[in-house]
This record gives sequence, C-alpha cells and structure tokens, in this order.
Amino acid sequence: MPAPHEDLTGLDDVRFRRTVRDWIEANYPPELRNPPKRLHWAENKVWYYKLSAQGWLCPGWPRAFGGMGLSAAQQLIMLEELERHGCARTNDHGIVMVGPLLIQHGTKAQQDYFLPRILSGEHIWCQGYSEPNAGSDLAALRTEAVEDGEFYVINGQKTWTTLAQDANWIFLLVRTDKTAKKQEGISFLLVPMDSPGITVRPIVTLDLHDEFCETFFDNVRVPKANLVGAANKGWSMAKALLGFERIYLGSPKLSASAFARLRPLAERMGVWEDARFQDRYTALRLDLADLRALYQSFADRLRRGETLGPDVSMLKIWQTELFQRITDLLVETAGEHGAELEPMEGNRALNPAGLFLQARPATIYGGSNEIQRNIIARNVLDLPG
Amino acid sequence: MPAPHEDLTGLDDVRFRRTVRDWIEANYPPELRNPPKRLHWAENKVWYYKLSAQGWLCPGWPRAFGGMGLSAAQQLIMLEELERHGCARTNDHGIVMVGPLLIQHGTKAQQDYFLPRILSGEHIWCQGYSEPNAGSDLAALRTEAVEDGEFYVINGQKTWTTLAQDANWIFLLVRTDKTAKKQEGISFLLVPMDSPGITVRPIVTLDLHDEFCETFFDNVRVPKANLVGAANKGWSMAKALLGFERIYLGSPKLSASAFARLRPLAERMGVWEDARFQDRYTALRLDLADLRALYQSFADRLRRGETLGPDVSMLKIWQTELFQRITDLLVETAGEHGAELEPMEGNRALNPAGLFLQARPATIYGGSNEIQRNIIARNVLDLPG
Amino acid sequence: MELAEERAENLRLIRDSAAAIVPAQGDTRRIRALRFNEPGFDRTVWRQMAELGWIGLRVPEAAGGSGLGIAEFCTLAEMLGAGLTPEPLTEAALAAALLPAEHAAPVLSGTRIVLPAWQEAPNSLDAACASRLIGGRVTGRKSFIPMGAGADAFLVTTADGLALVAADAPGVGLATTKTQDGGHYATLTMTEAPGQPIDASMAPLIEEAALATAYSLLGLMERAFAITLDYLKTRVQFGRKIGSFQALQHRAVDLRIQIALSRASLDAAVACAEQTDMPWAARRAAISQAKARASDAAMTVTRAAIQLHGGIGYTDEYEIGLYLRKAMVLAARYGNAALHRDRFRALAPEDDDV
Amino acid sequence: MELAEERAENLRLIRDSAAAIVPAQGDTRRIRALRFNEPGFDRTVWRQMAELGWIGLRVPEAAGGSGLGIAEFCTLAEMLGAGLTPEPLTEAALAAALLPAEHAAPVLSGTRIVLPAWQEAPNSLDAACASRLIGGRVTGRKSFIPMGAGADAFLVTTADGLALVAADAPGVGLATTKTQDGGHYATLTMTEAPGQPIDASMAPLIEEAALATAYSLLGLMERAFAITLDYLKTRVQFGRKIGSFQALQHRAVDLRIQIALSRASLDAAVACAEQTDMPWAARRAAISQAKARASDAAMTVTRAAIQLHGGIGYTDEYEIGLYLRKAMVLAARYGNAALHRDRFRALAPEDDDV
Repeated sequence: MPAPHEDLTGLDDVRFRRTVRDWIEANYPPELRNPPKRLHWAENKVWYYKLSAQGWLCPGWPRAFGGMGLSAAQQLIMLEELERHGCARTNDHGIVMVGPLLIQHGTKAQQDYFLPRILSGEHIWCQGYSEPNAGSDLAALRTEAVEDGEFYVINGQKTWTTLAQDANWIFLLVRTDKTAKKQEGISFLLVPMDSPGITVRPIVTLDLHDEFCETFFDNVRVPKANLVGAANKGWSMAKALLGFERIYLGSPKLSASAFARLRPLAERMGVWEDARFQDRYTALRLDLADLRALYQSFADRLRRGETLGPDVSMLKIWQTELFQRITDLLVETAGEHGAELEPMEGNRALNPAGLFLQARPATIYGGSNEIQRNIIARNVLDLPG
Repeated sequence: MPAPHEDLTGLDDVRFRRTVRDWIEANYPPELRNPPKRLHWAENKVWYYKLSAQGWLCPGWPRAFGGMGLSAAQQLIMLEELERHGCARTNDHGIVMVGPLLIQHGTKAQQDYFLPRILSGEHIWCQGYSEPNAGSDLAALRTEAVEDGEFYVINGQKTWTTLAQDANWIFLLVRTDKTAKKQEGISFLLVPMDSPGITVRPIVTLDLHDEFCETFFDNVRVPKANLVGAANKGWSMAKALLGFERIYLGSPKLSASAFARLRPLAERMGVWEDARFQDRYTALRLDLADLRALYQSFADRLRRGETLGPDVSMLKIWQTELFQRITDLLVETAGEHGAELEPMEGNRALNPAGLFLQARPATIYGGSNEIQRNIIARNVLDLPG
Repeated sequence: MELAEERAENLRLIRDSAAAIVPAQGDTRRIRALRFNEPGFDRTVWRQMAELGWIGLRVPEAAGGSGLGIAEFCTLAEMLGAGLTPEPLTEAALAAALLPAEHAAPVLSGTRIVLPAWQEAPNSLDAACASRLIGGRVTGRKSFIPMGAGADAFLVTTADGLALVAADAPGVGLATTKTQDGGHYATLTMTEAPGQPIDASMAPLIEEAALATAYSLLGLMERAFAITLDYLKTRVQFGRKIGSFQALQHRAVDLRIQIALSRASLDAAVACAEQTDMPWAARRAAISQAKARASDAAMTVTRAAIQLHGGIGYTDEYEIGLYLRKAMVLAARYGNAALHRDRFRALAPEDDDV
Repeated sequence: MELAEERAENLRLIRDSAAAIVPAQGDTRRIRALRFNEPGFDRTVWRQMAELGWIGLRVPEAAGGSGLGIAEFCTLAEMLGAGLTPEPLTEAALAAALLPAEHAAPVLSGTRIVLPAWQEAPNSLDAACASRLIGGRVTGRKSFIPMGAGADAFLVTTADGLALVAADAPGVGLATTKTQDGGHYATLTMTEAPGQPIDASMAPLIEEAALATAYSLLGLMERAFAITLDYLKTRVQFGRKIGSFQALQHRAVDLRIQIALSRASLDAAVACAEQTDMPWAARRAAISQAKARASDAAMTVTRAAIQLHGGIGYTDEYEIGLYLRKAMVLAARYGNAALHRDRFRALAPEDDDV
C-alpha cells in the first residue's frame, strides 16, 4: 500500500470544495480542458499520474486501501469541481469499477496485488460487459469460461469495450454455467489484455472517434485465482456496482457544455437577437436549470446518506434527451455549417455537427432510455409487467 | 320506395361539385353553419328533411333503394362541399351504417321496412357498440341476447351511444353465443328504443355537452326477425361497415376550423404580430397543409376506385393530434381567457377552452390513437406481434 | 439542524391540518356542489381555514398571524391544489399580510374577506396600472380577480398606491366570468369609489402568489397522476391491465419526470425566495423558472391523464376532468409558461447558470 | 389519360434507369470508397449518368436534352437520394438547362462539369449577391457549392447577371470544407476572373433544386426507414424481436406518418410547380412547404433510426449512420426547415388554405 496522503474527510464542505478547486486549478493541464472527445491514455495519463501522486485518484475508496475515504457528499463536490473546471474523464474503470468490486468481494491476495497497481497507473482497466447480442439485454451474454484444471478457458466476444486499446487488464462478465437461468451462471473474471487469444478491434463511431472496441476471446486461459467472488454469482455483484454510475449519467455536465456553445454559434450566425431563437434558447435553458435542480435533489439524498433507488434513472432520461435537443438546435442554427465534418472555421467552440453526433449514443448507452423507462414503470410506478 | 330523384351520377366532377355547392348554399339553414357542438335532432332535423326531400340524404346508397348511387369520388366531393359550407353532421347512423348494412345483409322484408323510414326521417338510428368494459377492445362486449322462442331477450349496457336520446331505433352488437371465442358469437340486432326495459342516460362530457348516452337493457325483447344476417356473424359485418369512416376521421375539417380561430384570437390578444406566435402558427399551418395533401392522396385512391387499407389510419392519428396541438395554442394564447367556461366576450368565434376540450376525445374515439398505431405497426409495417 | 427540524415539524403540521379541509382520498363532492355557482366557495370552510391559522399564515405572530414562512405557505398551497379547493386562500392570505393592524382582526378570523385586485390586462404580472386614487376616491377597472364575487372588500392597486375598497361601496361594480374549474373571475369597476389608502407594496405578494400557485399546480398534477396510475393498474382491455402496455408505461414515466422536475424546480425557488440577501431579480427569476415548469407540466400531465383514461376521461362525471379544468385555470394565473420564460430571460443573468 | 400514361411510363423508365447507378439493395461500397476524398465522386459514373440522359433531363430535346419534366427529375432525385449518390447531379442538370447551345454538348456528354455558384451566405435562398461582372471579369466570393472541387467551370451569379467561369481561369481560387456525408462544400473566390456572360436566370434553378433536394431527402428517409424496419424485425433482445415492443412500434408508426406526409406534400408541390399558369409566389410557397417538411422529417426519421438501432447505429461501419449524415447535409441545403417556414409565411396568402 502506498503511503497515506492527507486526510480531507474532516473538512467542512466549503473548505473541502475550496481545497479541491484550488488544487485542480493549479494542477490540471490547461491543454486538456473541455476536450471535445474522450481522451486516450497517451493523452491524459499526465493527469492520472498527478491525481495519483496527490493521493486523489480514488475518492471513494477507503483510506486503508489508498483512497481518499470521502463521503458521498464529498465525492459529489469533487465531481462538481472536476466538471466545473472541464477536466477530462480519466481511464477510470479500475478506479470506479474494479477497485470497489475487489474491496467488497476480492480476496486479500487480489486486493494486495491489484489495488496498488490501479493507484499507480500500472494497471489500466477496461470493462467487458456488452456483447453483440447482449446490449440492452445484458443478461443474455454468451461469452463463456469453461473450467480446465486450475484455469478458465474463455471464448466469445465483447463489444463497446471503452478504451480497450489503452487497457492492460479487462474485467469480464462471462457465462460459467450454461444450464442455469439467464441471470445466474454468470461470473466475474479478471484477465490480462496481453493474454494469448485476445484481439482488440477499435470501433469507429459516427463522430469518427475510436473510443470503443470489439474484444475477441479465442481460447484465452486465466488462472482460477482471477475469479472475483463466488462462481456463478457475478450478476448481482455487477448490478450493485452500477449505483453511483446512475447519478453520474444524469449529471448536467454534457448538456451544460453543449448549451454553452449555443450563444457563440448564434452570434456567429447572426441570429442571437432573433426572437424565435431566443424562445427556443430560453426553453432549453430552463430545461437545463430544472435538470440542475433535480440533480441537486438526488445529490442531496446522497449527501444525507440515502441510497438512490431506480428513480434516479429519470435524471439519465432527461439529461440525455435534453443533450440531444440542444445539439439539434445547434445543427439547425448553423445552416450548412451544421453538416460540416470539422469545427466551423477551425474554431473548436463551434462544432455543431460534432456535438450532434456525440449526443446520439447518450440515449443508448448506460442502459437505453427505453430500458430506463421500463425500469421506472415497473420499479417506481409499480405498473404491471 | 320513394319516387326516384334526379340522377347526378353522369355529371363530370366539376359540374357535380357546382351543382352540389349551389344547392347547399341555397338551402342550408344559415343559423346552423359551423355549429360549435354536435347538434340534436330538434335542432338539425330541418336540414335532414331538406336533404330527404331533395333525394340527397343517402349519397352512397344505390338509386334502387332511394339513394343517389354516387361513386366514391362523387361522395368525397359531396363531403368536401358540405364541410366547406360548414354544414352540421346530421343524425346519420341510419344513413351511413344501418342502410349499407341492410342493403348488403338484410332480408327483403327488412329492406322494404327500414330503408324508406330512414329516407323519410321517421326512423332515427343510434349505434350500440361500445360498452364500459369494451371500448378499445370492442370484441370484449358482454351485452347478451338470449333466444326465447321467437324472441331475443337482451340484457346489458352500451355506452358512448351517440345521440341516443334523439333516436327511436338502435342497432346493437350483442353476444349470442357465450361459449364462442371473443370475436365470434356476436350478432347484429335492430331494436326499437321504446321497447320496455331500455333506459337512456345522457353522459355529460368535459365540454358539458350531452352528445353521448349510456343505454341500459333490462330484459328487452325483440323478435328474431330483427336479426341482421346470420346469428353469431355480426363481427365481420360490423368491421366491414367501418371502411368509409376511417377516411372521414382523417378529414382536415376539425383541424381547419380550429386553426381558423387562431388568427382572430391572436389579434384580439395583441400577439398576432409576435414573431414567436407567428412561428408556431406557421408550423401548425404547414402541418395542416400537409394533412390536406395527405388526405387528398388517400381521396385520390378512393377516386381511382381503390379500397383503402389500414394505412388510412395515419390520417386519423395526424389529424386528431394536430387538432389538439392547435387548441393547445389557442388556450395558451388566450391567457386567463383560455380557462373561461363560455366563449370570450360572448363572441362564439373566440372559444379557446371549448375547442380545447372538444379536441380531447378526438384521439380516443373511433379507435384510440394507441390502437390505430398498433394496427399500423402490425398490418402496414408488418412488425411482429 | 434545529431550524431544519422546526421547519420539518411545521410542514408536517401544515399537511396534517390541510387534511381537515382536503379529503385525503380525493373526494370531490364538495367541489362539485360548489362549482358554477357564485361565490363558488364556502364561508363555513373559510372560517375553518381561519381557525387553522391559514389566512394569517404569512402574517407575523405579533400582528395576530401564524408568522410562518414561504415554504409552509407553499406546502399548504400544494395540499389545496391537490384537493381542487375553490377557496381563494392564496390571494386572501397574501392580502392579509399587507393589511394594517386596524383591518386585520376580522380578516384573520375569516369573517371579512379581502381579496387583491391588481390585474388590468390578461397574462400580465405588471402591477403598474391606469387606476387612480385621488382624494380618497378610486377610479379604474380590475380584471381576473379569482373568486372576486365572494369578497367583502378589495385591496386595489392604483398608480397612487394601494387602496382598500369595500365591495358594497358606492361607485363599485362587479361582473363575473365563469371559469372551467367551476369558479369565476371577477371584473371590478370603480368610479370615484371611496378607497382607504394602504401603505404597502403589492409586488412581493404577486411573486409569492405565483410561487404558491405553482405549488397548487404541483399538488394537482401529483394527484391527477396518482389517479391515472390507479386506473392503469385496474382497467383491463384485451385481457390485460392497460398499465402493462409499454407505450402507456413510457408515457406515464415521462409524466413522472415532468412532476419530478417540477418539484425540484419549485423547491429550489422556495429556497431562493427565502434567501432575503439574494438579489430581488434572482429570486424572481427562480419563481419564473418554477411557474413556467409547473404551468407546462400540469397541462402536460392532466391532458395525458385524460388520454390515458380513454373515453371515461372525457366524461364530466369522472374525477380526472376536474384536474384538467383546474390546471387550465391555474396554469394561466399569475402568468402562463410563456410569460414566465420571457421574464426568466429578462431577469436571470446567463452567468448564474454555470 | 394519354398524358398521364406517358408520364407514368416516363417515371417507370427513370426508376429503371436509376437502378443502373443506385444499387437496389442499398450496397454502399461505392459511397464509402469515395467519401472524404476529393472530388468525392466518380467521373466514370458521371459519364454513365450522361449516357442515361440525366444531365440533359431538363434540357429541351431540341437542345440535345431529354426534355422531361419536373416530376421525372424529382423521381430521379428521389432514387439518387435513396442511394446516397455523391454526384452533384441536381446541380449540374439544372445548370445545364441554363447554358446556351454552344456550351451544351460537352456538358451533356458528361465530359465537362459545370456547377452553379450562387450562394454567398449560409442558409439563404437569396440569389441577389455582391459579386460583380464588369467588362468580362468576375470578382466575388461564392460558398457552399456542393462537390465544387469536381467542377470544370461554374455558372456564377453576379449583380450584373450570370457568368460562366472556368475553374482553372486566372484569378480563381477554390477552397473546400468536408461535409458529414463524405462530400464537401467548395468556396469559390474570383478576383478579376474572366467570365463569359450568360443570358439566363438562376432563380428558377434554385427553386427546382430545392424541390429535387426535398425528393432526395424523401428517398433517403424511405430507405433509412426500410433498413430500420428490417432491423426491428430481426434483432432479438430479451428473447423477443425488438419490433414487437409497443414503444418501438409506435415510434416506427410516427416515422411512417412523417414519410407519408412528406410524400404527399412533395407530390403536391410538383403538381404546383408544373402548373405554369399558377402564380410564381404560389408555386414557390408549395416548394417551401415541401422542403420544410422533407428537411424536418428526414432528420426525425434518421435520428430515430439511430436510436432504434441501438449501439450498432452509432458505429460508422453500419449503414444507417450514412443516412443520418446525408440527411444533415441535404436538410440544410437550399434552405433548412425554418427558412422555408418563414418563406412559406411570406409567400402564401392565408386564403389559399381554405
């Protein structure tokens, strides 16, 4: 375990926020502010290392494991400050997914081996959940791991593996019991990306970025020691991991940063003073303001120590669809420029088509909005199945 | 049978339209133009009798039965001219439903007895289809008719019986075989409204009108001679009757007459010149213009002698939802006046709340828009069930 | 924390006491009996409200009131909205807070009803006006006074300050226009009518009334949605509960989202309104944000509620239509959504959004 | 009826001949191979189009063209839109119709490509401009020339009339900006560039191009919808074809309605455009009605198509994204929906609606 860092858990919220803000402003690489796309490891590792050196890489981990040990309330403040400054999201699957998983379900040996390597940046993780025929219906996954002595042998294909080309480890959901019912018979495995039999193929997305990959497994062997928790019990562990992600997906950040592009674009196009533009602009502004209010009310519940229920998906639905409505207006406002491939006139702030395309998957990933609505209907509104 | 009237079937479309228009303009009671609500018999029988005397009451019936014998194309022209002049819809269930039913499926005796009485206005019909638990799911109807010697004995309840309080006959869908599957075991019965055991209770609607009724049947006896077609075969006859109604429900008339109220209201409220109002107004105007274009394309198919398929429901969906969007704007534009009970300042042309409420059921009746979308999905788009 | 606990206790008390007037299960017999008749509300219930301290809710304790805050008042407005309550409590309670001591007692006891009369044009929040108060005589015309036929006196805005004008004073005329919720708007005409000058400002009252009305909309949309959910869970068509149809489920979810946004927006506006050190413009912007959302959301929810009920939703007999009618009235009162979006744009500096 | 039959036969021939260029099953290999490279289209295909008579489609037979009407031209544009065809045929064919006889032959044979250059500001249909033609020399700047890098010459609007300017003439500069569909817009700068005066009017060309572009949008939205329907009928999640989910079914129906409205609106505009005795303003209003619907509907359909495809719709590799990209380009070309709604308001007298 690395040496313990300064304990910030005792600070009141105002001082904590100030401390975080000051440090971010002093240390965040200016050239990485408000990146238009998700950054690759080569681009943003400098920031990962800075957070690591400061001991701030893992706000939610207990201090005993090298984290900051922050409360939910403090984690939210930290998130707000990172978003406010326009910090890039790091390659954070080790931090937000694998770490918490191992802290809760890992063996002592797994914790001792993996956690320090996440903290140091030696291990960069990616997540192997989705498959071509198991997207919205994740429990339909078919990548299988068959026991062979002290090993599992993995065959199958994962997709939408975020930044797999940057990772040297992957945490996988695999089927270990084909006879069990859908959600059962699924296990959690940790696999080095340099294992023989793994092939990574980047997926080029509509905005011509390669944030995601397909990852193929052809007789990939991993020791049984790489199983997390009990065999065939991976599903419930995976579900539990998604808790914090659900409020994260509802953060006003994406909508706010797209919204901030409306005014410069409208000014450039000469329609800023147009009454119709102003009408739509103000309606979106209020949609965003109310998103902030709703987000805060969920954040307040986290701050009070409550666990958020499935109703937090309302945030994700509203946020992502608002994000799209904002980028729709960007494209419409830009006229012919709204269909250009590159930012307008070389100005990165005027990139209507790019933002429009980036907004498309928001309603699909993290559980499509259709699935979110199903969940709310069943589990919040208690409507019949 | 009444004496035959002038045969207009040979006129070309232009002359036919001119003939119809001239006669309507000369004969339609001016005080009944553009009625704000569906008229009762006492109010509009004068028009019924005029059409009857002219021989124009039943455009679609063969001339041999006292109708005009018009083609679909000519019927459409007649409908267009009636709508253009703002003519009230008559108590027309005998004309559009019972007549065609008897002409196709009735016995000679039924035709000889009933058809002249529809033509003369002696029999005014209402339609007994919907029930409290058989609305969208009409085939779930439970009103039953049990054989008793030469009689059927009817028990049950119908609802949404349009203008039942004005009618002296009702045509009923009743269940005559409870053991059969849903759509089977249903029969068509003709029942005098003065039969002992019938109770009519008007339903007051949101716009505080009594266009509809509940109709209760308590051991109502009718002779078996009042059965139309074969017993237990009523469902397919009823379905076939709905053909023409489906394009009728998509007529731009309701949307157009609501739209025509927008400008006077906006002028009265001082927002006619407002750019935002103009923007919404023009968008609705184009929605209406495109509805007209789509309606004409279906009407052209009728004119060419085609039978319209289930895709005609697209008209109904678009028309009714447009009607509602127009009345939404009326209410918003009127400020506090948009919630008044009576037309604004006594001016019948300024009645935003009344139109708003009248527009509500448009998406429900004639098969709710949800049902229409189901039908199009299955039968037009061929999507799986 | 002590303050927060006291606040929570107050809100709980308000909710409990509201149950005395607002039937918990949405029984609307009282509402139906009163509607479309003048004055459209019940003096007995009015006195009961007075006894519960509601009319003096925003009047300082020293002046004989309950001395409670905006949050408590808004919670009460929410309960009354859910109950479709016809009594013009929002208006009367806010007028009461402006009356000088010598007029307070009969008002607070519910024996005398004083309603504000400030509006001269539709869909306006402008308290400026053409009416005049000269030499103790008021001349002018006021419109859209909710339930004005039930007032004993009016607190009238004029270009020369507020005036208290008795309903039965010479030179006073009153006409009414029925509204869809069963109530009415009164139009007050004053020709040289005797008016007593009152030294107070109407503007804060209008702001607070707009916010309270937003809460009434919230209460009614929550109730309308609950009724609709119940219907979806019981109505059977095609052999299934209709609430099992995905298209209706998704529609219901979208309504739930509108309600959640409304509550968050309104609660944020109350928090702003209570911060007396916040600039007045910012507090008013927050109120506009709230009223815009509440007006739109209430109409969206109640319109959809009719559709989700199908045919029965179109009957006057069934409950759900009452909520649509009330939403129509309250969505437009104290400025509709479009007006408040405009006002928000004018009041809220863009930097505040960050 | 004879005329109608000839028309039907012409349209059938156009559809059949289009199949020579546009793969019937939506094979996009050619499109992908060409995209993001200049000139972004294929001269061999271009000559094939010329052989099929497409470039001269709107040129009278006496002048060496096919002499067909607007309806035939629009049907071709629809087919090309469905095929995501990158060749700037709409533009070239309309320019060809304006060229005098001495320039026609190489253009109609496809060996020389002349594209119109009229636009100076984004989202504008205004053919008036600041460019000048003085003493046979053109000075000015033209933007948004579709696939302009592939032109041998430009038909340029100036305040002094049309001019034909060779791409390689002295004083001519060309810059390009890539577009999402894999093509580009060219910006043409002319400084005292030699230009030959042409006696013709650009305005009808712009109108007809707007209408043809609306048809290209129609073709592409039909194809995108068909691809999406296929996907809904084959993709399985939760053990069911996703097209069996009611929420997706209803969404698909709403798209089908938009497409049906578009086709009806566009066909009505063609009927108007062909009525040469109809006032020019009314014909232009009908074109605006059509382009407004087509632009909006194509965006609605292709956006929804991505959503209905789920994750795979977000990959560049899968077909459906190409239709969204093309819709983005064509929805904005010759005026976006907002511009055409404005123009419709300005051009269409209200009485025409009755």
